[in-house]
Amino acid sequence: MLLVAEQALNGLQYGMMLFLMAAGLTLVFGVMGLINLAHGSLYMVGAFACAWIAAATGWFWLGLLASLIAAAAAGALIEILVIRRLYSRDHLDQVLATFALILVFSEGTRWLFGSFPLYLSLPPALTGAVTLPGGLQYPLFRLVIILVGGAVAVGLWLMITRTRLGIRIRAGEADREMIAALGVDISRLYTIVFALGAALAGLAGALVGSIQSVQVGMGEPVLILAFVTVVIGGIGSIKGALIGALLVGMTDTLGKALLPGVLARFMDASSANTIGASLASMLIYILMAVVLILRPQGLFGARA
Amino acid sequence: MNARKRLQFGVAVAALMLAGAAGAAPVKVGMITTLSGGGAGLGIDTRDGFMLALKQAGDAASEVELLVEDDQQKPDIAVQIADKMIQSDQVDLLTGIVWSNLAMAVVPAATAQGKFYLSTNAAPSALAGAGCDPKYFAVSYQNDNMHEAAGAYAKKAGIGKVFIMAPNYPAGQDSLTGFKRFYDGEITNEVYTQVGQTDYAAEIAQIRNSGADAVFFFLPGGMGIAFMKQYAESGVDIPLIGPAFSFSQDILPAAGDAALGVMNGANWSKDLDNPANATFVEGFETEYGRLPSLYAAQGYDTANLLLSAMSKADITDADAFRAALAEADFDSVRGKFSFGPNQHPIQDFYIREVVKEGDVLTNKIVEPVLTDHADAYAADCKM
Amino acid sequence: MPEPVLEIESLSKSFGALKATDDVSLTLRGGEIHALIGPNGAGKSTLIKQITGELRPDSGSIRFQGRAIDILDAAGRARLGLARSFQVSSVIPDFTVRQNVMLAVAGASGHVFRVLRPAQSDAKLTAPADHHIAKAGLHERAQARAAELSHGERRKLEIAMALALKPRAFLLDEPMAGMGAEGGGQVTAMLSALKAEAPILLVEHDMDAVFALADRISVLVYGRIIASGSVDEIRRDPEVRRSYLGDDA
Amino acid sequence: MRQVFDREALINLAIFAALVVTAVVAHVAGQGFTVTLATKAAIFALAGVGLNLALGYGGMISFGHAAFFGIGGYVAGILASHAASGAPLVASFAGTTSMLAIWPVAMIASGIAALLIGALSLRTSGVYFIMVTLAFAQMIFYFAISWPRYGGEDGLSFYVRNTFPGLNTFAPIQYFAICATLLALALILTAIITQSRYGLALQAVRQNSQRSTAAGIRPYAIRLTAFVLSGMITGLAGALYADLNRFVSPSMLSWHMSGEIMVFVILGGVGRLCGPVAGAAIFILLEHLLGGVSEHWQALLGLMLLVIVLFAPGGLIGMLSGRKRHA
Repeated sequence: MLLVAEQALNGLQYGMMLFLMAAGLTLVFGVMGLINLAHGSLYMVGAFACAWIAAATGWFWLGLLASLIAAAAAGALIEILVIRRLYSRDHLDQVLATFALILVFSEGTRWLFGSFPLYLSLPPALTGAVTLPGGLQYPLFRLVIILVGGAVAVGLWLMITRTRLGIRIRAGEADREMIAALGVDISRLYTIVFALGAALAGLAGALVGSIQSVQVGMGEPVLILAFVTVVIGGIGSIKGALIGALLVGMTDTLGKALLPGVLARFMDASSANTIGASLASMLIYILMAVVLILRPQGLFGARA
Repeated sequence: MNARKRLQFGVAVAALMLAGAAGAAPVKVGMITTLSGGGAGLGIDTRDGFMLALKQAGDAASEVELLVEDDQQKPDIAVQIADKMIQSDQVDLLTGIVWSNLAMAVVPAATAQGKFYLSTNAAPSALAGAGCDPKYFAVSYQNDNMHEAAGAYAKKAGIGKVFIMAPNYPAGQDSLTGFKRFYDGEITNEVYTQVGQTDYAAEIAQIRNSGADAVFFFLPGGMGIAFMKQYAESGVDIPLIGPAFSFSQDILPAAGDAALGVMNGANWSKDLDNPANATFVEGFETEYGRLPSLYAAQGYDTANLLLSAMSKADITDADAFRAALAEADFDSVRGKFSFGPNQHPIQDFYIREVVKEGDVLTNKIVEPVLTDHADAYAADCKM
Repeated sequence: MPEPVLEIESLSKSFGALKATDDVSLTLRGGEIHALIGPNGAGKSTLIKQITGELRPDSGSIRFQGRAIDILDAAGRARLGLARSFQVSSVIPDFTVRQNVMLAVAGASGHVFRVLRPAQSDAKLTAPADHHIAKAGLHERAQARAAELSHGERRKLEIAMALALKPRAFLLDEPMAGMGAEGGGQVTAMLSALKAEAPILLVEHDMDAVFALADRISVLVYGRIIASGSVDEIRRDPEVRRSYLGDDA
Repeated sequence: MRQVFDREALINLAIFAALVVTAVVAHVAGQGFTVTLATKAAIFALAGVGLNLALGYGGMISFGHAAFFGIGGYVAGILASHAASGAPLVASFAGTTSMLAIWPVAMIASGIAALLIGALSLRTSGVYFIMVTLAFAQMIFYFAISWPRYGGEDGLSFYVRNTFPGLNTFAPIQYFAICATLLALALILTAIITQSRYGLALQAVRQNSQRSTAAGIRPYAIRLTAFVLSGMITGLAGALYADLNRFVSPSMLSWHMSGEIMVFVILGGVGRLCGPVAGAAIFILLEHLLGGVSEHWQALLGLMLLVIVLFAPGGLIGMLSGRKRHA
């Protein structure tokens, strides 16, 4: 029972991490209609900035702040230099240009930091495990990620429903010409939205980098998962991104944990292990295909 | 290797060739290794170890012409580079591949075309048994060895129950098989993770609930770093055992204190007490300003093996050259070293512990666990 | 009285709580122009889409030339000769006029999976296409790209494409929309010519045109047909005047 | 649709001729490896020609064509490895090393995969289509990685190139001749298809699917047919690539491969007959040249791609032919 509870928490934590990535992607798509494959690179930028500053100053928290700033700055920079020219292009050009950006970011980072993984670890305040009600021991840091994800979800919701920026974002989703006609500086709005999404990706990179490894190319697997999340949830929907992220996180974690056991009832343990592991790694893609076949616009997608 | 470096090295080689004594025919060596992408660290160490041996040999290495190319850790690229080196550059001998899957793609085709291959690292079981070849030498180990050493240690230390885990791919499956070959206690769980997986929360939850006395895991590269960090945070304190790959010098700085105290099976350690090793470790630190890894050590040994064979035979006489290689008449940084009938090493294996020397994480030998150890496939090799 | 070409019986379609089409019955007889009018949001487009097969009705049935077509998809209905034009002028922009009409000829023939013979030299496509282009009065512009046509020319192209389908009935969705007074006159003349080919179900806002052209008129309000009859009957119908023409008298 | 001998057609001929001349000159000069590079370019071009049919002419942005490339490759690998080991594959059939037998099987297998993937994916459109094709490719990728029978992550080697009657396939120039011939056939086939009645319908559906329906055309069937044909051509390229390397691995199925095939098409010019040929050739040339300039050549490649997308949206052929693409 405790095991299932722990796995459910793991799924939740994984989902929250995916949400941080997916929120930026879905915002950028919803407001600007842009597919950004380079989102994973911003995640990597956040992780490297955090590791570098944390190593240089000895303060993890300063590193975390640096991850937000560096990713937002990198985001704003590529928005102004490259992305801005792509809004009016079709998805094909966007895919190619942002694919090219991945190459530039990855090799650029390798050039700056070398090929070896960087060291980044947690401050003492966040290390160790806490005992939850019911006697479950759980790593404190994973709880923190769940809380950060939840806070970002609430924050984004408040921002979009309560602030002027949010109103403009919603207006931008509805009708681009209209908000330009209302005198809103649309290109500044776009830069802000892009930098915001980038900052969230950078934050995710720094948080995850401190319990995984900080290395070139770390963003790519996460990028694909974030896209799966966004598409399942429905492109452009923050709510969809949250639900999709939790669904993907739970499916992946519980699938890995439970499938081999379930299969072991039908076959010998060794093949149950290998086949279970294979099936578990395909599971989220199967989930995505099923969702899209039943609901071609995703769970909360407004438009196809 | 970029053009500039290639040029510098070419000049160096040319200078050496002028200085060198005219004797045996020159040997053209093609090194295919990983110099870009996530696994670049391993290839760079392999290359640097190999080149250090050539440099230290001085005149004796004057007849070696070395070409280095980056395989990007992609098997198809490795095959194309091998084609190029064989067809256009007409190398005599290939070496340097880090990864088993790349080796499987390149080695059989290279030996079929009459080229020697000296493995600095990867040595898959398929090439050690029925697929062995007179022109193929593994200077490193056989893939299962490190896992066997870990299994032998677990048995020797009297550990009752072990949780074992590896990625779901052939090397991962071989790893768990290798461990079980020497460990006869209870296996609580046998878990296969996804290749490239970076989050191990689900597996750690299983470990917590397994009741095992130790965890054996094989997770190369970034996977191992991620696992160790998360394991250290999890509050689970079951001891970890692994093969040397996850604790080699390129990984440890990134894993940090999370790796402290982990036991790992290895064929080499920088504190192995023999003169060749002392020369190597000191030379490597002086030359490159960092501690050498296992890969560097194996690259270094491979170059020295090559030089020893060149001093005895001409590579154009393939049979004589093969015999010279098989003698393994060089001072290995691993101390005792010889080849078995399938041309894989017979060597000692140790258990190492990750320790801190000052601020630097490194490995320290605890005890030898297998002596004069060969591999499980030699009997299948009909040569 | 000529046989009905198109018979619609008790068609209903709801979107959630909204009844977009509410028990609509309607016929189109040979040789007539039957106009469908109604205020914005009355459900005219929804009704047309159910007839063409783009939307599935919740209940009711449609017969075309005496045959139930409920199970056919939009392309299948088009091949039977149910030719439609769109509210917003709709052609293949990067094709020439001739290619657009050839496409319709190919579609009507049902043999679109021929891959070996170049379409450009396939007389089975080019001959009918040239014929319909001439008939629509576009022969001088046959090699022009559709995207470069004027609005009126594009309307003509649509007509030519409709003709290419060997129409047994036309469904024309606001053919006058966006036309100037002069263009409107041209289309009025065109409609009279089309009527000779096949009967027309005409959805139109332009009341003058409707009253001038239509043989019969049906009035759609909130998804229901509130009146149906000759031009004079509709003009006089008090309910129509009240609910549609906004006449409180 | 264009006249037969306009400027773009000449450019197409020139591009193809340049590829062949490069290989022949390299052969005469004894540069075996350059011939191998040209062969690689021809094979990637063929994969791109396949994708171009779906993407360029049919408007279906598939981000999962590596699936077909990889399936074609695995068919070649599996048949050849069975032939080598003598282990029966189906009943008493123990594989084959004849290219003439391998190609049709590779095309049928990738065609069936394209039929299944296309039938489901074409229910969606836009970004969803891009992503769902990616998802299917990832599924197959992970399956290949974790399926131990044919090597899993390690891939599958078959050491000796398969055979073609009357030719020594191991000679680089002869294998190039085979690949270039198949590429030429695929280009001719594409030209014929796009000029045909069906091609007219396919391009109409891309531009205005509603209008096409009203003209009696079923977009779904038209698109699915193109998608299957496209998958088959890319699958054939996969079989050739497997033979080039005598090796297949899941990397042929990875999303990077899908991205690269897409890059060939876009680089050369979407919906241009020889676009993929120009794109693949330039890509391999850049890879080769930049690789000699710096270890960080991928960054340079990325920058060059960016410049091309931003400032030459019609691709290289668009730039050369000096006009926008029509139909």
